[in-house]
Amino acid sequence: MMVSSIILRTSVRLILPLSLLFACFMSLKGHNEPGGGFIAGLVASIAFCIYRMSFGAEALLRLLPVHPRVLIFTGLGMAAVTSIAPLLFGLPLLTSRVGTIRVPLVSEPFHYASAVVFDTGVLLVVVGVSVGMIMRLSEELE
Amino acid sequence: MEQPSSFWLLLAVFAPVLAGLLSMRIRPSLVTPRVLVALVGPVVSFLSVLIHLAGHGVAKTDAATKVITWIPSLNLNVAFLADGLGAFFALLVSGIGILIVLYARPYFGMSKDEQYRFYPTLGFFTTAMMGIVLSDYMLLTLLFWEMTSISSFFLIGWYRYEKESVHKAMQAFFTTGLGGMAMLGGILMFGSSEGIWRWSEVAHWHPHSSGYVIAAFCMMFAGAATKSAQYPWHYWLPGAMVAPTPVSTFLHSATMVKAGVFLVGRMYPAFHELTIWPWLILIPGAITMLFGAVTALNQHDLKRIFAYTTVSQLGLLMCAYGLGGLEFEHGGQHLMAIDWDVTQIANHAFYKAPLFIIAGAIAHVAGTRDLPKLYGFWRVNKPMVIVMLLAGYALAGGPGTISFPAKELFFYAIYHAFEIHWIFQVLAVMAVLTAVCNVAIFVRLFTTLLGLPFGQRDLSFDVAVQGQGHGHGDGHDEHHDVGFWAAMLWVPGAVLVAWQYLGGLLPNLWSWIFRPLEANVNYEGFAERLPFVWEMHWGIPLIMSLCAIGGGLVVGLSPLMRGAVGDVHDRIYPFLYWLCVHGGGRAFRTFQSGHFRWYVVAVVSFLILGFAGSVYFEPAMLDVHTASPLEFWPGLLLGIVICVSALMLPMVEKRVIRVLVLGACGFSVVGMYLIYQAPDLALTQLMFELISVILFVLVLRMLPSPDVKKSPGKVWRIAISAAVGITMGWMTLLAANSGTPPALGPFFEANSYEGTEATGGRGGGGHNIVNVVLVDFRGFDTLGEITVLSIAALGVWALLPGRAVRRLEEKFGSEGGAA
Amino acid sequence: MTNHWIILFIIVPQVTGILSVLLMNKIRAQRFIGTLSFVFNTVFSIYLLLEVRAHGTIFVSQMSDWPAPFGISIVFDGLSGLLVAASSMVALGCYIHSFSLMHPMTQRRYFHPLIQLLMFGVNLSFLTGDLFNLFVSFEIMLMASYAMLTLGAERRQLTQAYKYILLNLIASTVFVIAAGLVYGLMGTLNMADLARIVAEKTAPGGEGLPAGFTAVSVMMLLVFGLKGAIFPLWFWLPDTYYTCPISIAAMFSGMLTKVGVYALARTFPLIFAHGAGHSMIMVIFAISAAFTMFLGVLGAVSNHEVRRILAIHVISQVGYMVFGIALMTPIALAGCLFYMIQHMVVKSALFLCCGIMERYAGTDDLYKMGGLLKRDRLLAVLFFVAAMSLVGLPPLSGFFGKLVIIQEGWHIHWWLSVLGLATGALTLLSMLKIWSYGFWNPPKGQHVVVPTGAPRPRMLKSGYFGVTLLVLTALFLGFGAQPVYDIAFQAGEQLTNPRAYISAVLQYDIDAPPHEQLAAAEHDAEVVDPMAVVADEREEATP
Amino acid sequence: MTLILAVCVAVILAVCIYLMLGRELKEVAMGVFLLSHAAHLSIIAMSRSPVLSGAEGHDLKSAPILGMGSQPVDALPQALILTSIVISFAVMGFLLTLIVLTGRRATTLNVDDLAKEQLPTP
Repeated sequence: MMVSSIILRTSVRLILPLSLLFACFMSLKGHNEPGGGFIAGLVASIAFCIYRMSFGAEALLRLLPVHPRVLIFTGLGMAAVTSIAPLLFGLPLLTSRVGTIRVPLVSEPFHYASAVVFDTGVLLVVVGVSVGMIMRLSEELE
Repeated sequence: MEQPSSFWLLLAVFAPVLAGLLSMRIRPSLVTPRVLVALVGPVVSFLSVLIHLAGHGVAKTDAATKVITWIPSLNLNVAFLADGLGAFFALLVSGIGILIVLYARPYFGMSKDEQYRFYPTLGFFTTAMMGIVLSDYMLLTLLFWEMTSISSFFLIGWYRYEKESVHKAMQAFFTTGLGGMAMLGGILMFGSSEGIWRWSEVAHWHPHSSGYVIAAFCMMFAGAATKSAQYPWHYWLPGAMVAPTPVSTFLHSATMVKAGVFLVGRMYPAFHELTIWPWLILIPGAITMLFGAVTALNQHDLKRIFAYTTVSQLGLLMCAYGLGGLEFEHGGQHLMAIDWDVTQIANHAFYKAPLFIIAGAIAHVAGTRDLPKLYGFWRVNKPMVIVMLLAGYALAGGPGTISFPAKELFFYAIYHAFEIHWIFQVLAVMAVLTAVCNVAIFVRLFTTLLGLPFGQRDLSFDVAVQGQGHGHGDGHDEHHDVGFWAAMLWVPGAVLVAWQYLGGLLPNLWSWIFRPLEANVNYEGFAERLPFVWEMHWGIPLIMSLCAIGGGLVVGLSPLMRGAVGDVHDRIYPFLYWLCVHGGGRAFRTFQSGHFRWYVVAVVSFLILGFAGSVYFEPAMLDVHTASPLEFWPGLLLGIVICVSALMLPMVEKRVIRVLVLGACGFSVVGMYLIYQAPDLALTQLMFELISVILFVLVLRMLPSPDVKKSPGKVWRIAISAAVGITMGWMTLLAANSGTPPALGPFFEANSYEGTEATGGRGGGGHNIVNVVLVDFRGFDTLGEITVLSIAALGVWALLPGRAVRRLEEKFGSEGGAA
Repeated sequence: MTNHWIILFIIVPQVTGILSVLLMNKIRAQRFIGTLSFVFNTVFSIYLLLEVRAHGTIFVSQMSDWPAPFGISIVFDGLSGLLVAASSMVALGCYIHSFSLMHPMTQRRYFHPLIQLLMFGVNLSFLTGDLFNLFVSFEIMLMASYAMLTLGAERRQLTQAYKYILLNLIASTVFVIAAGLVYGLMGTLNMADLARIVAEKTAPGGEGLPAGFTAVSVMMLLVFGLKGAIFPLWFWLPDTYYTCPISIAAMFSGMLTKVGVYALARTFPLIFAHGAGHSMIMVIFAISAAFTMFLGVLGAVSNHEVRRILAIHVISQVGYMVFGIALMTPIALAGCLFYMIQHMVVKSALFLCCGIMERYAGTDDLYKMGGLLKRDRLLAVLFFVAAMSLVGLPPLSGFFGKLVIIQEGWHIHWWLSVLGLATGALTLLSMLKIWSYGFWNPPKGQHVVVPTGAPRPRMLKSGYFGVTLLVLTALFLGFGAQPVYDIAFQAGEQLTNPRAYISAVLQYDIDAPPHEQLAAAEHDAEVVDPMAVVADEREEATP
Repeated sequence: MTLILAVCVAVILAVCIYLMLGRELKEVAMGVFLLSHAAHLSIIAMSRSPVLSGAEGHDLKSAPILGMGSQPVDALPQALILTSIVISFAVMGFLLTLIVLTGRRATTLNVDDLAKEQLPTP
């Protein structure tokens, strides 16, 4: 499925980087305000979908030169690795606190970082899944 | 008293199967060594039992061997009980086992393949049988019981690539398996209600007629009855004649079918006081006895004749035990109407085994088992005919064999029972008629085999000419043995039949051997030893015997009842099978119709009915206080949009409008989330709504256009779906107004950014509580859900593989095209 | 320390699954790490089970290190442990079997990662101690099973799969709603916490359970019952299981229904079978057990395609398990547990045998088969042992499962015991049917040309290995029933008297009346409790 | 306000079941599309903020974000719904693909026609 129109194409060219930026923003602020990995991933994948519709599959392939499965499973791997890491310190899975010293100034940034990695994993998975599904289905249609 | 060790009995039980397996290790071409190795099994068993008995004597009923722990929490351990009954059976089984091993060798000739698998299977069966008779734990008995079913399945289905044989094997296994299940139930019920799991403990049990005990007893008897071919479950036994003759001999003389009799004997000391005992056992027993005898008389095939006499004799043995439940006064004493039960069993084994052995041998030599065709077989093979007639004489219960006093004892028991109820006179008549048939069978065998007048004769067939030299009726080898192995076709029969005359002519010797094994000898007249023929008390029983002999002579010589009739009960199993397959299949397919719509109806009906039931049990749930919906108008408005768009969905037809309607519903839900102070939800739902609509539009374009068929009835669809909706809506209302304080939410709020005392000052480090819950408090859920997402993507790709994979599949084929 | 490592049962398959996707084009590497993952799970679970047997330990790990009702708990006790061990074993057997019996092109369709992720879901379902997390794990498992059910995308798969998916979708929706309702009614989602609340409220003098609890129980019964294929919710099973590739069918029929039955066995004695509707729930269980057992076996007997017979048999045997739950005594639950694990192993073994039989005969239709014994003795032996275990002839494993359930049944629902025995006899008939038509009877079909004793095709080697592994396990479960029963009895005891479970998960001594460890948290909860405020408001508003 | 939600849940569920009882798999898919909304609306009702109970004149509760208001609503139901939304999206995607493929292989999406295939033979 491809919708071609000059206006759409031009606007999409503009919208894509903007919405990707917006997605990054959403994912970063998610811990304190509405947002987070899911929403960011969805925003990004909608942007990709629109791009796909206006420029076609090859263009998207040039933009995202990896198979979506790599995207998904890198994301899932990131989430898994972040969650497993505490096990090595004798803590339960997914524990976001690292180390045993409870100094707020040190532990807070550390913890924040681990959650971001997890959230980025989520983002990648969501992008990969939605882009992957829609790409495959529209490929079928053509 | 010190408990004897289990070692010798363990050896006795497992020696046959070990020897059998060992014989498989010998090279197929070495037949004689194979036989010798297989022979070791029953010989060791026999000797081990003897050694055990020599060391410890015949056990009292409550003196079991030491326990080898196996599964104590299920009351299943290994311990043995070599009391009179058990020890006798063990010796009988292993003794006849020895002879069968010897007999099988010439029977199968030099057929390597058959002997290769025969000895292990036979060993397995012998082990199972030894286990039944020696086990102390009831469940252990059951274990071996089922093993006999399994191994007899292999033996009966010996010619496994022939349909008939397979069918009969299945029939036998299913019938005895059915009984096995009943027996399992009985043992479990008895054990769990009385706390008794060992036969040796039963001796200390005080019988009482509670419902559980009676039900347990009935079920255990059902097990015994199917195994021992009691009417109407007898049909499997003649069917089992498709097996090779060594198997028939072993199964039907001493082992498999006697297992049921053995079980009744095991139960006798404990259960005979139940009032139900005599009636439950006597009625099928008596019918079986007479039916078997009459049918046997109307057969031509030797094996079928002996099969039905076996059925008859099993009925007689059951009757003997059934009568044992009766008490009567004699000379001021309370006596039980059972005597010398072990002798009764031994008697049958000692004439039935030779009969089968010779039947097989004749078939092997003459190529037929049809009695009319064997007219004058005397001229072909004299030793065989002699042994057969000697055994047949015992079958008829002729004086001079142990069979005669055994039958007399049975008549005595019936005679005494006259005192209790007149109905036993009917039993007496049935017993006499049975004896008449047995005598007649002997007369017919005698006249036919010797080629005398009045014998049955098939004029088209002269056994002396046609039968000699090529046996392909039953034996399967062209090559005939000579010398030692040829003699082995009939010598085992001679060895066994000798016991008949030993007992009949030297009753003192017999009594000396068997008296210690007889657990329950009550009648003082026969307490010490068996009588000689002339020592019998004159009276009704002897008259009965004379009637039987006279009647038998008349019937045997007369032209009556000389046909070969079928047995209507052979249809029972096919009918049951048909019932299960067709009736059961129909019942199942009523539910499993393949129609998705019906499945949905069933599932939601479950929900609706369950809800109705809950209302019945918990009327309080109909009582909900909620505020008016009019108070918050934006909510009301959104709610109306949601409801209306949902309701429109089934009504509109056009694709575009449908998508619009779906979108309207979704976006109103987004609004609802906003009202409910859930910005994260609203955002996420919005995005997913967008992507889903894209997906949906894509997919709708790919689907085939709908049929124009009418949709199914609307009224019931609306009724069912409305009921489901109301159920769930009501539950939502109820739970939302339950007033239970949530325990988790406040904790998340308190610890979202900074911890509290409860968490030791540890917090989630985020202001957005929902997100902190998602990645921290319940981050594990999130890990799961992104996994679901990933799997969904994999699933989509697996369903619709990319071009590269498809090219490969075209090249190498796919599952559908591969075999 | 070991406590936290129990999460490996879940993480190892997940990581293996991820790696398998990244190693997409290297089949051998995928097989290697996949096998390794299952072997690890099997060995590790057996190791932990020995610990459980010796000391009665309950391993608990709190995800993200938050205390029990707030975070998500993962619990490894006798019940979940035995199931994890059995399912890992079954997965191993089926996985190895698939190497040679699944078409290579089908394997390329993400079979290797999917099976790992399926095990992620299955193990998580067994181990999780949180109701909503149970929903998530069900979804993982279901999603993977949807994908595997349609793997290969043959026509017969596609025309049936929608039933499975849609019925499960209904159940999932009901589950989500019910989980929400539980939160609304009880205020918590942790199973141990729920059990504690239920025990407190139903104790003499307690305030009683909130209105509507029974209806929620019924909803849960629907959800778990549908997954476990009990009457009248089984419909998806006979229509779908026989369609998918045989190694997958073996795994599904071994494991997936057990997850539903496990959830019934876990949650109902602990939580849902209490309160006003107790008697109704128990009656539903009993009736359902009866129909499930008996109709299931009738369906199996009446078919003549091996796959269908085996698939429909799953239902019948689920009936025995539900029978055990319907009795709800410690011993019956132990029997149910034992029956579950042995059935997993045996049923999968039978399916795997069926796969090899099909290879020889070219069909699974019994009327077109015959004389397979001539073709392969080893296969016949393996099949016979597994079939007799299924029937429950002693001393094979099925016997010991049935034994206890029927024994307990006599004193509670005697008619169910009778039905159970009858079902056993009919099971025997159906297995004999396969045996006589398939292995005995005059030889027919493709294998006729193959002479007796010809060497087995080398390509089937791993198939035989898988079957043998499972049959040996089944034999062990039969002859070595005692150690397994030790654990099962512990688990049954624990389900009916959940003090130990609650104490272990919530990490306080339930017998000590004031919940000291939780005092602080509950204090906080009271301060911000919105409902208290609302309730006050309402009372003021409506005098 | 919970009453509105309850009615919405009831209506959506009823429509879904109605569509599932229909003849076309396509319609069934549309029903499924709505199904998750019902579940989510049912769960959100459990967060019980005062405005939703219709208590007039009471302070609105704020979104579950610290610093937005004095009394955030219960965050857990929202988290549950988020999880559930994602999952139902995944299932939906797969189901749609399956229906596409089924339609293609079986050339029909009529439930009755599909039922006729592969019925157990007596």
